Parts: sequence; structure tokens; C-alpha cells
Amino acid sequence: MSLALSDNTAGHRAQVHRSTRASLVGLVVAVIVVVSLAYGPFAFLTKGNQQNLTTLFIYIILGTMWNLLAGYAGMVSIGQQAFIGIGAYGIVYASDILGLGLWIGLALALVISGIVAYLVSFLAFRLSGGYFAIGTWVIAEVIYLLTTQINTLGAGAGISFTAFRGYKPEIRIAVVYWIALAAVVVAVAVTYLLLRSRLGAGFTAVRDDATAAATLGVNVTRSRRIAWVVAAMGCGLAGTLLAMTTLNVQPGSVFKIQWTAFMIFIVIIGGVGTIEGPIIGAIVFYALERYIGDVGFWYLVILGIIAIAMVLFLPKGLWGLISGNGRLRLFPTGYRLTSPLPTPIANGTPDSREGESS
Amino acid sequence: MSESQLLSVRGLSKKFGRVVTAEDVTFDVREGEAFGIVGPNGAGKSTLLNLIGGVIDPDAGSIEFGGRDITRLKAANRAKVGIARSFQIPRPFVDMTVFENVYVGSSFAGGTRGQHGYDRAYAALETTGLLGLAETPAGQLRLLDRKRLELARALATGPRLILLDEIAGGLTEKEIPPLIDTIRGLLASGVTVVWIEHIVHALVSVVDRLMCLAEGRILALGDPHEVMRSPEVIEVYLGTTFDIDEGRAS
Amino acid sequence: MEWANAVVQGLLLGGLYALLAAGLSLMFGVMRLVNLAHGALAIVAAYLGYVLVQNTGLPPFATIIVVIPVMAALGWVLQSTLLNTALNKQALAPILVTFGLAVILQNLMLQLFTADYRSIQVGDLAGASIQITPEIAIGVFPLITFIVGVIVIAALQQYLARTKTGRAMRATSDDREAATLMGIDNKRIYALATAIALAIVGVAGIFIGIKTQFNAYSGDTYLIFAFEAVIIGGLGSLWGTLAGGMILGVATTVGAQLFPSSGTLLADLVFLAILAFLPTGLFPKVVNG
Amino acid sequence: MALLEVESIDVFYGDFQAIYGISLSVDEGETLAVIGANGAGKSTLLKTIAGLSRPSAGDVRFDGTSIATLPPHKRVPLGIALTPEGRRMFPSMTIEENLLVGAHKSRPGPWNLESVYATFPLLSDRRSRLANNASGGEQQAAAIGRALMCNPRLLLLDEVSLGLAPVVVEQIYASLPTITAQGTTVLVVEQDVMHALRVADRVQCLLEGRTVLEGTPAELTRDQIATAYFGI
Amino acid sequence: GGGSINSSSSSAAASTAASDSASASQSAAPAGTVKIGFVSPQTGPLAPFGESDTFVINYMKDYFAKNPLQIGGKPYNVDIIVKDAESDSAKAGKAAADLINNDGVDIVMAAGTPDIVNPVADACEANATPCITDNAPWQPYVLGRSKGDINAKFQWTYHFFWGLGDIAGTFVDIWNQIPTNKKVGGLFPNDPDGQAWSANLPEGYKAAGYTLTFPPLYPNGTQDFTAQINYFKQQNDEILTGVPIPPDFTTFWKQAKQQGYNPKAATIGKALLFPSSVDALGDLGNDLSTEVWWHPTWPTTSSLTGVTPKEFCALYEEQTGKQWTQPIGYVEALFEVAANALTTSGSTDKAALVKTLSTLGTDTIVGKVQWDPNQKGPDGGPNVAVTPVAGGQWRLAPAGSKYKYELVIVSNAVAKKRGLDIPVGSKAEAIPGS
Ligand SMILES: Nc1ncnc2c1ncn2[C@@H]1O[C@H](COP(=O)(O)OP(=O)(O)OP(=O)(O)O)[C@@H](O)[C@H]1O
Ligand SMILES: Nc1ncnc2c1ncn2[C@@H]1O[C@H](COP(=O)(O)OP(=O)(O)OP(=O)(O)O)[C@@H](O)[C@H]1O
Ligand SMILES: [Mg+2]
Ligand SMILES: [Mg+2]
Repeated sequence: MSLALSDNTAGHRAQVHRSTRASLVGLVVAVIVVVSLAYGPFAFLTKGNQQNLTTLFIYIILGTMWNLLAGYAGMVSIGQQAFIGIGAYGIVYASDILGLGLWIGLALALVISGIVAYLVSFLAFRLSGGYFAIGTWVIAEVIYLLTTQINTLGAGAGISFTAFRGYKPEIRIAVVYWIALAAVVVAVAVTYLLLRSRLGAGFTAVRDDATAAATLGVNVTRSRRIAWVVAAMGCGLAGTLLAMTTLNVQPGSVFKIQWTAFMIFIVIIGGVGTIEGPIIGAIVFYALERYIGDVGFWYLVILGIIAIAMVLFLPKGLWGLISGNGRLRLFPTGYRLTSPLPTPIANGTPDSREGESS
Repeated sequence: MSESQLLSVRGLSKKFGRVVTAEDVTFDVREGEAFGIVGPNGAGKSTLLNLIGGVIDPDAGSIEFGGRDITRLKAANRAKVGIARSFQIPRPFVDMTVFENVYVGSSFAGGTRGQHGYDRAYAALETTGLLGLAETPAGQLRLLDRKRLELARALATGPRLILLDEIAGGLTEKEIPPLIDTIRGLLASGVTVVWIEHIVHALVSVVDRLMCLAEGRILALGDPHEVMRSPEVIEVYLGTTFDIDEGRAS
Repeated sequence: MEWANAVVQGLLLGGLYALLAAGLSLMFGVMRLVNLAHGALAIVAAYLGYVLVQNTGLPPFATIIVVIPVMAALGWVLQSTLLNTALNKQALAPILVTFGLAVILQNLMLQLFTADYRSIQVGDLAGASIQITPEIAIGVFPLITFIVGVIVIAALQQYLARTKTGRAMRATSDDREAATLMGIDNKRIYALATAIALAIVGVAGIFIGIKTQFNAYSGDTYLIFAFEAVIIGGLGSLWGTLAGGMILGVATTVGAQLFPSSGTLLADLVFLAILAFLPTGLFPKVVNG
Repeated sequence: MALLEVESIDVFYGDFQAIYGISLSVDEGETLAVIGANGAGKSTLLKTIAGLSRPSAGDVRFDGTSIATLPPHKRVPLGIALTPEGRRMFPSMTIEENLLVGAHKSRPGPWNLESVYATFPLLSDRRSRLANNASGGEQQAAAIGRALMCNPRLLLLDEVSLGLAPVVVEQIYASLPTITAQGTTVLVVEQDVMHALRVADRVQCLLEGRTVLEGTPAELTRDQIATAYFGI
Repeated sequence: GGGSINSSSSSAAASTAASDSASASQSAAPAGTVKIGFVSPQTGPLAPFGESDTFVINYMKDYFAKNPLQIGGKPYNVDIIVKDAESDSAKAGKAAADLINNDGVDIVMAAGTPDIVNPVADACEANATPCITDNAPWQPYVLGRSKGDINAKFQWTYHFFWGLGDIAGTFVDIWNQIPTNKKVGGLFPNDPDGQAWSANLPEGYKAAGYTLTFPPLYPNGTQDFTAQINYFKQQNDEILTGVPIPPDFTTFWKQAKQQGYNPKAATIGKALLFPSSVDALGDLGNDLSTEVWWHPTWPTTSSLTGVTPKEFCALYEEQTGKQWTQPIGYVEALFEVAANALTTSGSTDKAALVKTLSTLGTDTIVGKVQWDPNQKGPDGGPNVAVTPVAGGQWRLAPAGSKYKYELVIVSNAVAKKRGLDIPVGSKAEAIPGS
């Protein structure tokens, strides 16, 4: 029996495919969509459209981030609102109060989100499972309560975001729209690249079994921390966009736990553990809000019913349905060993039933 | 310590509350040797592997590997310096394919990324006979294949020392000889093996030295046949005399 | 003496937290079900009590005779229909289902009872107290809450630890399929657990309704305290939940005595500090929380 | 009359058929060993008898009545107990609590905490330890004890000796006759064929979901078994 | 292809009224439609502020259906588009932007606490659309949006309501009727109202010989007020004031009773605004006092519909079966002001509208609403019209009454200075048992 511990004995070169025809098509379509969306404000997008799309982009970012965290890295946080709040307050503080302007303010808000997440991780990562979930919630609550003690940030009364004062409405709306478009592209791309990198496999391994992952050389804490910080910065980014669209930041609003509930909703109705899922989920969530949002309390009741129905009847989410339970992947992150494969072994399970999908 | 000691464990102790699982355990494993561990249930064998692998920290004592003190090294880094292990109760990454499971080993602990990593993962699958299942989600594997996967992942890390915990448990007698061949192949390629097994005849047919643990202490250590003949070992572990020839014959 | 008073009042508050958290502890700690509808369900019970007092003239505390069975029945139905199915799906399913449930309940209650604040009237009892020292007075109603909280937790703890059904509940939460192999009907046992949890939530709801005023959304205020009490005590341990409630209560009042703006903040910090040193809480009973 | 009759059952996991028309019959007090290579369908067979899997064709009769559609928890009171593959302990409960859960639907009989501890002294020392922390072998022993606690008429043991020290394996096999002597019927899946042959009244060998060999240990030769194992 | 999505969002909220207006439009052959957007909290924790809005909106829809608005001499249909802010400031701001950019409204209105009003106004400012708001004291409205600059001037957004200076005057007038040691304790939450009340009241009291002291602001949802009670007891505060949310006040007040803190007067904003929250106090609500923005005895009529406060409250009680509440007057007044602005400016042009608003005066059901571009910051500034406020005390209603409590006017001094002579119902009483 040959022992192939040195690389590539027996002359085999394993052929591994990481993308599929669908994913190439998907990439092309994504580029076309993004480019036309970027051009939109000059041609076919009204102010209202741009505003609506901005909201949608915020939801996509939030969904993508929570999915990275819970769906891939296995950290079920219900405290992501902390970073939405930090992003929102961060940009107001840096842009308005420190007077650094929009762009530096935006960058600084992201940096602050990242730093806070990094520091918080030393406490949060001591916890796991239910302890982690509630712990993150309480951490978010602490950040919220601390914010309400800071007078420069308007304390409990909140603060208006004034960096856009003097902009014409159509300019401001378009600028915010472009920022949001860029943000959503960056958020999805960073997540995707992260998951395609070696770390992506590490995330899933850690989620499935942290101890086993560690014995295979995965630095569990480090890979968790990377996902955590990235997700926090993503939520911070969404927070800055929120401040840019609502122009008024109030602690009770940006720090509320419903944000996380919405993220969970988006991820689960779209399909957890896929890049596509949260995008679909965000579109659905947005559409619900937009088209039945005006029926007042019924909107919320319907939202609740849909949440329950989706979980019970479509546990893999809409993307699971569309993709035929994962056969279609526009953003593949896995490793498909395509050759050389021997014919199924005699007493082993003929694996035809699992299907060599893709 | 002589040059050829790959692993040397000194005065290792570990208690869980009042439960003593390792008490002043001291032994060496030579480079390239096959080292067997037996002992009654709950003797502390798996715990010992956990201590060596860095899954848990000892209360006292030290562990050296390749001349380097690794007592404080984290599990992930021990994997990187060349310690691989399999778990008694297999712990596959259920949402990944078999190939991806193994690639985690080759790319992280093995440090071989990209094509090199694929090739090494491929080789490990081939060695363990899992190639036909490479694309199967690991969660769907049955027991034997899960055990094979444990081995394949460990192999893919390119280890100097491999710690096996009851890798033959649950295999039928017909399935054991191929496994033994695999392990012999490992040894031949220069890997050091520490192997816990209750299927004594399989173990004894491979290992150079055997250690028997009981209640966290070393009861006997030395030539496998001698250890198996020691009255204490017979009393606490075997129950009756062990017929080595019978074991070999089957 | 102010400090002593703060501690005493904190303990009493802890009684309420523990009472609120008991049902949650059963569902979260034992069934691993993160019930985000817990607060909303307490308010359902509060409205039920309110309606009973308004329309039948039943004395406030007597409403529990009706509220307990009704909430228990609701729990049974919820578990047998929605929650059991959710538990069979992916791990995140129960969170989303109970979130959906909370949203539905809140808004249906809003529709049914309007946004007006209500309260269950107990007349003079509301302001009654027992003077211990010139500075320390113990409110009679908080004291009743405290005693009920302790009794409920003690009873539940004994039930889980000592009875066959209690054991079956824990076994089911560990491994449902293995439990069926022991002859345990897991659907029934979970329905029973949720029925008990909601019966306790029912009692807690009545006490909230008496303590202060509520409307459809008031439940959310209490949710985090209840979760904190469960976690700080350690998943699966009812005594832990009681201790957790007390710690939070005292941290809140003593914290507020120190910094009146930050009682809740300090309680949260105490919670985090304890978890930093005991990452699985004070008395964890559940593996892989 | 046979206590358990399995009549040409088919069992599927999704689209995959694990069992093709297997039949068997066990009399009261008899011990049947089921052997076969990995993946032969042994565990699936036991799961089907215990109710965790449903046959898509054929019938399972216990004491003359069909139980094929009965959920597992309703089979326990009839006296069917399974020690599942992989032990399936309740990790957050102690060893003793695990045993007590086994007695949830207990029938009258010789097995109780005392007698289980007497049979597995190993467990007696560790009764208050969390199952999660117990060693592999301790868990295995507890899993067997737990199944005994309900005083089953039919005991289904999947991979009994897995992970147990030889001395414990000896103990278990030594106690099997006592168990059957009380009228308990045992269906045992065992990797260690020699052991299985020693205690079984009859042996049934499966290969890829089908019965390929049946007989009493005395009738069967090693070669027959070896052939049956891999179908070579 | 702009407003393709417009139609969907307007419809659902009040379909009956919409069909009414459709039938009316056939006969009148209107020159066009003017769209008014309205944002208020109809669900969520602030819902008590928004819950009576449906009544007023339906009332206005009925009115406009029968009486198209005359703008530039031509009749216009009025389309009222309502959005629920879900008690969330981000939602409120988004709703306003939505009304402007998707629904194409001509003017936005909002009511109910600074949490809702401020983000709506900010959104209108940024989207260059006229905005009229009320039901929030003017100080948090101005200061909260200007990072504390009292002289801030806004281009598109106008507000009318009373201010905290008048509150201090009114409260002092109530307390002067009750013998006390003139020491006042403040129960202020850390929210926009609490911030504004605690920052702006102390000076007003000092002038009148009262000293207000208060512990640091507590967060909403506080479950135990022992620290605050200890504080008030230690200060020997015989008067209590504050602006807690209703459940927090109930928690506080019951605990205060239990722990033996019995002030002679308790004059509380917000928590005692709604009859239901006073009812919920049981008998402990008697003789608690509060500011009164509006009351059935207000000597005013609607400039639009001619309805009087008494009639309007009666209509509300008849249609909803609930006791009248103060926000209905102020929401009605929003429509009066908007209608007046539209008619006066003679067009729906946004720039023209704000120009009109800057000097507009309307005699509304809540009193005179008059903006003055030359008004200075401390008086509300150019974007604020200050309206009168009185003081009232909740009294257990006589046996056989329909409701448990009734709100009796006990102070009108400040309103009188603002030119509104409100009849006083009774003298203020000390709280029983104090
Ligand atoms: N976390 C823990 N807390 C308490 N006791 C523990 C813990 N982990 C292990 N033990 C106990 O330590 C002893 C040694 O366990 P270990 O798993 O090392 O045994 P082993 O020798 O591998 O046994 P087996 O052959 O049955 O697998 C056992 O008795 C076990 O119950
Ligand atoms: N849950 C499952 N889903 C899909 N296929 C399964 C499942 N469980 C078992 N199988 C398949 O059914 C076949 C029979 O499995 P079974 O576990 O009954 O075999 P076994 O004889 O008990 O093998 P082992 O010795 O490995 O325990 C195998 O091919 C296995 O892969
Ligand atoms: Mg072991
Ligand atoms: Mg099996």
C-alpha cells in the first residue's frame, strides 16, 4: 500500500473545481446588475427608487453579516445591534462633531466598530451556545446604556446627522445610494472571498466541531475572531448607512434587538449558510415591508406568520427551493473533487444517492 | 533524553474534581515506533491523548515533542508541529464533504494550500479507502467510514506523531487486517503511532511497546507480550489470560 | 440604612425576576428553546387577568385559578403544533418561530385591547407595606411576589430533579430519539414542559399586571432580565435561576443607589463579570449549553 | 410461538434501500446473533424492530400482533428495548439518572439499579458522574444497563462490546445467559464473531441488506461465515 | 419612469374614507389632488400617542371629501397618506422620506413625542419638503435637531406646541395653591423628554422660590425606584415632578407608597396624559396633577370644520367608546394649519408653502398658532409657534359617572398670558394622605 504523505505520490494530481458554469454566469450577471445599478440614478432610478434600494442594500448587508457569523462561523449572536448603533453614532460623531467630513467619518466609524468588536470578543468568546447568545445581547445593552450617558452624543435624546446639510436632496440621495451600492458589493464580496479562502473551510469546521477543528490545526479563536470582527464592521457599515438615510440617530432605535431579529428573519427565509440566501431574504423582507408595510398592525402580524411558516415549511429557505437544495450555486465556496476518482468500491456505499452534484 | 525520543511525557497529572484521570504519568515514545495503550474503561487513556493533543490542559507535568516543550502550546499549534489525532467517538465536520474534511487537515495543520493541499488530501483519502466517498457530506457517513475519515484527516496533516483512539472498535474481524496494513504503512513511512485499542490482538500485532493504564497511573509498560502476561494487567483489564496466538490467528 | 434598604428591595425585585425567569429557565435550560415570545406571553396572561377582574369581579389573585389552566393549555397547544415542528428543523428555527409568535401576539393584543395602559387593581394592597426599621419598609405585594417566586422555583426544581416526568423531560432535551427508546413520548413530554412553563409565565404575568401598568408591548422590557437570570444561574438549574434573579435584583438597586442613572447598566455589568469568570454560569446543569 | 417475527421487510433511507426483504423469527428466551460487514444493515434491522425506522414493505410482529406502525415509545411498554449504536447517552444527566430514565416504562422484573450495578461494577463507582464526561466504555456499559432497566422481553443490543475492555466484555457475555435464563429474548449485533457464536443459539449473517447465511453456531464453519461476510 | 410604485402605499390605511372621497370628486370635478402625508406611532410602545389618530384622520377625510380644499380658487381633493412609525425613530424618518420621494406628498405632518417628530422633521429638511409637527415640547424639537443651538433656524420644518418655560409657570401656579416647603424632586428619564425637562425647568422654578433637585436621569423601563425614593426622602421633597412613561410612573408611585414617600403634590407630564394610564393607577391616581395641552373646556373652535372642543371630544367618545384624550385636538389642529397654509399660499408649490408657513397665523381648536420669522431662540425661534398650556388635576369622578377619573383645570395663569382664557374648574388640592 502506498502511503501518500509526501505531496503527490503515485502521480495523482487531484483536480478540484471551485467554480461551476452557473457561478460564472452568476458572476457575469452580478457585474451587469451592479454596473447598471450604479448607472441608474442618471437614467431610470427616481429618488424614491434610489432611497428604496438603499434600504434594501442595508438589509442585504445585515443579512450577509449575520449569515457569516451564525451560518458559517456558528456564532449565534443576538447582539449585532450593538455594531449598528456604533456605526451610526460613529459616523455622526466623526463627521459632525469632530468635523472630519463624510468620508473620514465613514472610515472611522468602521474602524471603531472593528475595534470594539475586537475588544468585546475577549469576553464574548469565553461563552458558547446559549451563553454566547444572551451574553452578546447584554453586551449590546451595555453599549446602548453607555451611549445614553454620553452628552456629546445627545445622551438619551439622540442626535441629528448633519453632514449632508446643504446638499440638494437629489444629490444627497444619489450619493448615499452609491455609497450603499458600493457597501453592499464590498460586504458580499468580502464575505464571499473570506469563505472561499482557506479560512472559509476553517469557519465551517469550527462551527461543526471546534475541538476537532483545533486538532487539525485550525486556530479556533482566531478564525472566530476574524468572522466576528468582519461581521461587526459590516453591521457598523449598515449603521452608517442607516444614519445617512434617516439623518437622525436615536439610541432606542439603532440599538434595538429587533435589528438582530430582522437579520435572523432575512437569513432564515433566504436560506442559511449560502451567500445567495441572505440576498434573497433581504429582498423578500424589503418587499414585505414596502408593499404591506402600510397596513399597520397587520403588516407585523403577517411578518410573524411568514416567519413561522417559512421555518416550518421551507427550512432551507427560499434559496434552498430555488437552487434545488443547493444544487445550483452562484457563489460556490466548496471544493469539488472531480478527478481522478475511482469507481465506487465494492463494499462501500455506492455514493450515487448523494449525487456528485455540481 | 536520547535523540530518538519523539514524545516525552513527564509527571503528567489531571484531575476533574475528585476524579483522577492522570497521575504522575511519565513515559517516552521513540521516533518511528508503534506505542500501544490499553487499560480498563475509564482508566484515563483518552484523557491522556487529549492532554498530548492539547485538547485539555494538565494540572501538572510537562510534555516534550521533538525536543521542544509543548505543554503550553494550543491544540492548533500542536497539530502544526506534527501531532495528529483521531477521536474515539468520531467527530466529522458534518456539513462538509469528506474531501473538504480532509482538506481542512492538509491546509491548516499540514500547511499545504491550494494544489499541494488537494493532492495531499487526495492521497490521504486514497490511503484510507475513502476516495469513493470524497464528495459525500460527512454527516451521511456510517461508522466505519467515519473512523476512516478520522484517520484520513489525521494523515492529511502530515504528522510526525499520530494518536489513534480505538480506531478499530466497531470493525468486523475481516475489516481489521486492512486497517492494520494501513497502520503498518504509516509506520513504514516514518510516522510514529500511539494507539489505544481494546481489540487487543489487533493492537499487539502491531505495537512495539505497550502501556497499560489504570486509574490514571501506569500499571505496566514494556514488551506487549510481557505486559499482557502481567498478573495485574490480567486482573484489571483482560479478565482471563490472553491467548496471543489465538488473537493472531483470527 | 439606605444601603440595607437597597439590598432588601433588590432581593424583592429579584423575586420577580426569578418568577419571570422560571418558565424561561424550563424552556431554555431544559428544552434548549430560546423563547423570544416569553415576555409577550406574560402580557397575554396579564390581559387575561385584567379581563377577568374587570368582567367577573374575581379577586385579582384568584384569577390565577383561571389563568394557569388557560396558559397551560395554550402552552400545550403551542408546543404540539408550532414548537415541536420547529425543534425538528434547523437549530435557529425556534428563535425565529418564537420571534414571529411574539410579533403576532403583541400586535393582536394591540388590536384587541388598544394601546391603552392597563393594570390589575388590588386596592390598598398596592401601597401596603410592613415597616421593619424606620428606613426599611417591605412592600406587601413585592413580598408576596418574592415568596411566590421562591415557591415556584423550588417546586419546579424538585419536579425536574426528583420526579420521573422531570427526568424524562431532561432526557428528551438531551436526545429526543434516545428518549423515545426509553418509552418516552417526546411530543407529549415537551408539550407538558411548555404547558408548565406557560402556567408559570401566567402567574408572572398576573404579578406584572398588578405591579405596574402594561400594554401589548410591555413584555419586552422584562425579557432581557429573565434571560440574564437564567444564564447567570447556569442553564438547566432552577436554583441557579433563583440566585441569578436575586443577584440581578440586588445589583440593580445597589447599583442605582451608587449611580442612580445606571442601575440597569451595573446589573448588566455584574452579569458580564460573572460570566467572564464562570462562563457557564453559577450552577450549570446542561451540557453543551 | 415466536416472540418476534420479521417478515420480508424493506427499509429505505430516502431513496436508498438498506434492507431487502429480510425475515427472521426469534423464540422467547432465544438469543439470535446478527452479524455482517459494515453497512450490511444490522443497525437498520434493529432500528426497525425498535421503531426508529419504518419498513416500507413487510411486517414486524411482536407476540403475534403487528407493531410495524407503532412509534418507538409505544413499543417499550410491550417489552422491547434497544441499546442503540453510538450509545446515545443523555449527556447532561448522571449515569444513575440515565439508568433511571431507562426505567421510565419499566415492567416488573429482576432489573433495577442494584442488579445493574452488580452486573457492571464499573458503573457503580461512577453513578453520579455526568454521562457526558464518562469514558467511551463507561458509556457503553451504561447504555446496556439502561436498556435492561425496563426489564425487556426482547433486548436488542447493537455492537455490545464496542469500546469495552476485554474484562467487561467477558462480564457481559457471562451475564447474557442469566438474562436469557429469565426468559428475555436477545438479539445481538456483534463485530466479534467468535463472541457472538459463543452465546448465540442461532446466527443470521447479513450482506448488503439481505440475509445470506443462517444457522446454529455448530452448523456454520469459519469459511462459510467469511464468505457470507463479503460475498466473495 | 418615476412614481410607478406610488399607488400601492397610499391605499390600505383607510380604504373606506378613500372611496368616500372618490365619489365626492365625481360631482365636484376637482382641479387636482393635494397629498398630505402623516406620520405617527400607531404600533409599538409609543402607540398611546398615536392611537386616537385614526379617529381624527377619518374625521378629516370625511370633511375633505365633502369640502374639497380651495387652492388658488380651485377645488382640490385631499389625499391623506398615513404611515406608521412603529414607535421607532429610524422608521419615522424613513416613513417621511418615503412619503416624499415615493408617494410624492406636498406636505408632511407628524405628531407624538420628539422620538417621532424630530426624525420626520430632519427627513423633510433634507428632502426639501414642508413639514408641520406638534405634540412634542418645542425645546427638544429645536435643541435635539440643532446639537443644542437654541437659535437654530430651519428652512422647511415648522412646529407648534407649548414650551417648558410655560410648564414651569403652570406647575408653579398649581403648587402655589398648596402649602408646601417648596422643595421639588424631579423624576426624569434619560430620553428626549427627560433630557429637555431636566435641562430647562430648574431656572423657571428658582425664580418662583422653588428649588428643583433630581437624581441623575434613569433609563426607561427601570424596575425599581428605591434609589430615587431614598433621594427624595432625604431631600424632604414635598413636591414631585417629572416626565416618566406611564408604566415607570406606576412602578415608582406604588413603591413610593410602600416605602412611605408621600409628597403633597405630584405634577407629572406624559405618564398622566392619558386617562387610561390614570385609571390604571387605581385609587392612587386621585389628585395627581399634570399639564393640560387641550381640554373640552378650551374656548376655541376649529377654523376648518367649526367643531368645538366639547363637540369634538363628545364625537370621539361616541365613536370609540373611550374617554377623550388630548392628542385629538392637536392632530386636528395640524390639518387646520395645513389647510390654511395651502389656501393662503394659493398653490401646492413647496417653496411657496414654506414661505406662507413662516408668517402664517391660524386660530385653531388648540388656540392661536402663529409663526414669526423674527422670533428669537428663547421664545421658540422662527420655526416654532408657542401654544397655550394649562394645569389640571385628576379627580375621582362622582359615583355613576361613565369614567373613573376626570381631568379638572386648576391653573390657567400661563395660558391667559398667551391670550387664551380657559375656565378654571377647581382649586388645586393636596394629595390625600400626604
Ligand atoms: N470532564 C470530566 N469530568 C469528570 N470526569 C471526567 C471528565 N472527563 C473524563 N472523566 C472521567 O475520567 C475517566 C477517564 O476517562 P477517559 O475517557 O480518559 O477513559 P478511557 O481510559 O479512555 O476509557 P475508555 O476505554 O472507556 O474509553 C473516566 O472515568 C471519566 O468518567
Ligand atoms: N440515516 C441514514 N441515512 C442514509 N443512509 C443510511 C442511514 N443509516 C444507515 N444508512 C445506510 O444504510 C446501510 C445500512 O446501514 P446500517 O447502519 O444498518 O449497517 P450496519 O450493518 O449496522 O453497519 P455498521 O457495522 O457500520 O454499524 C448503509 O449503507 C448505510 O450507509
Ligand atoms: Mg477512551
Ligand atoms: Mg451498525
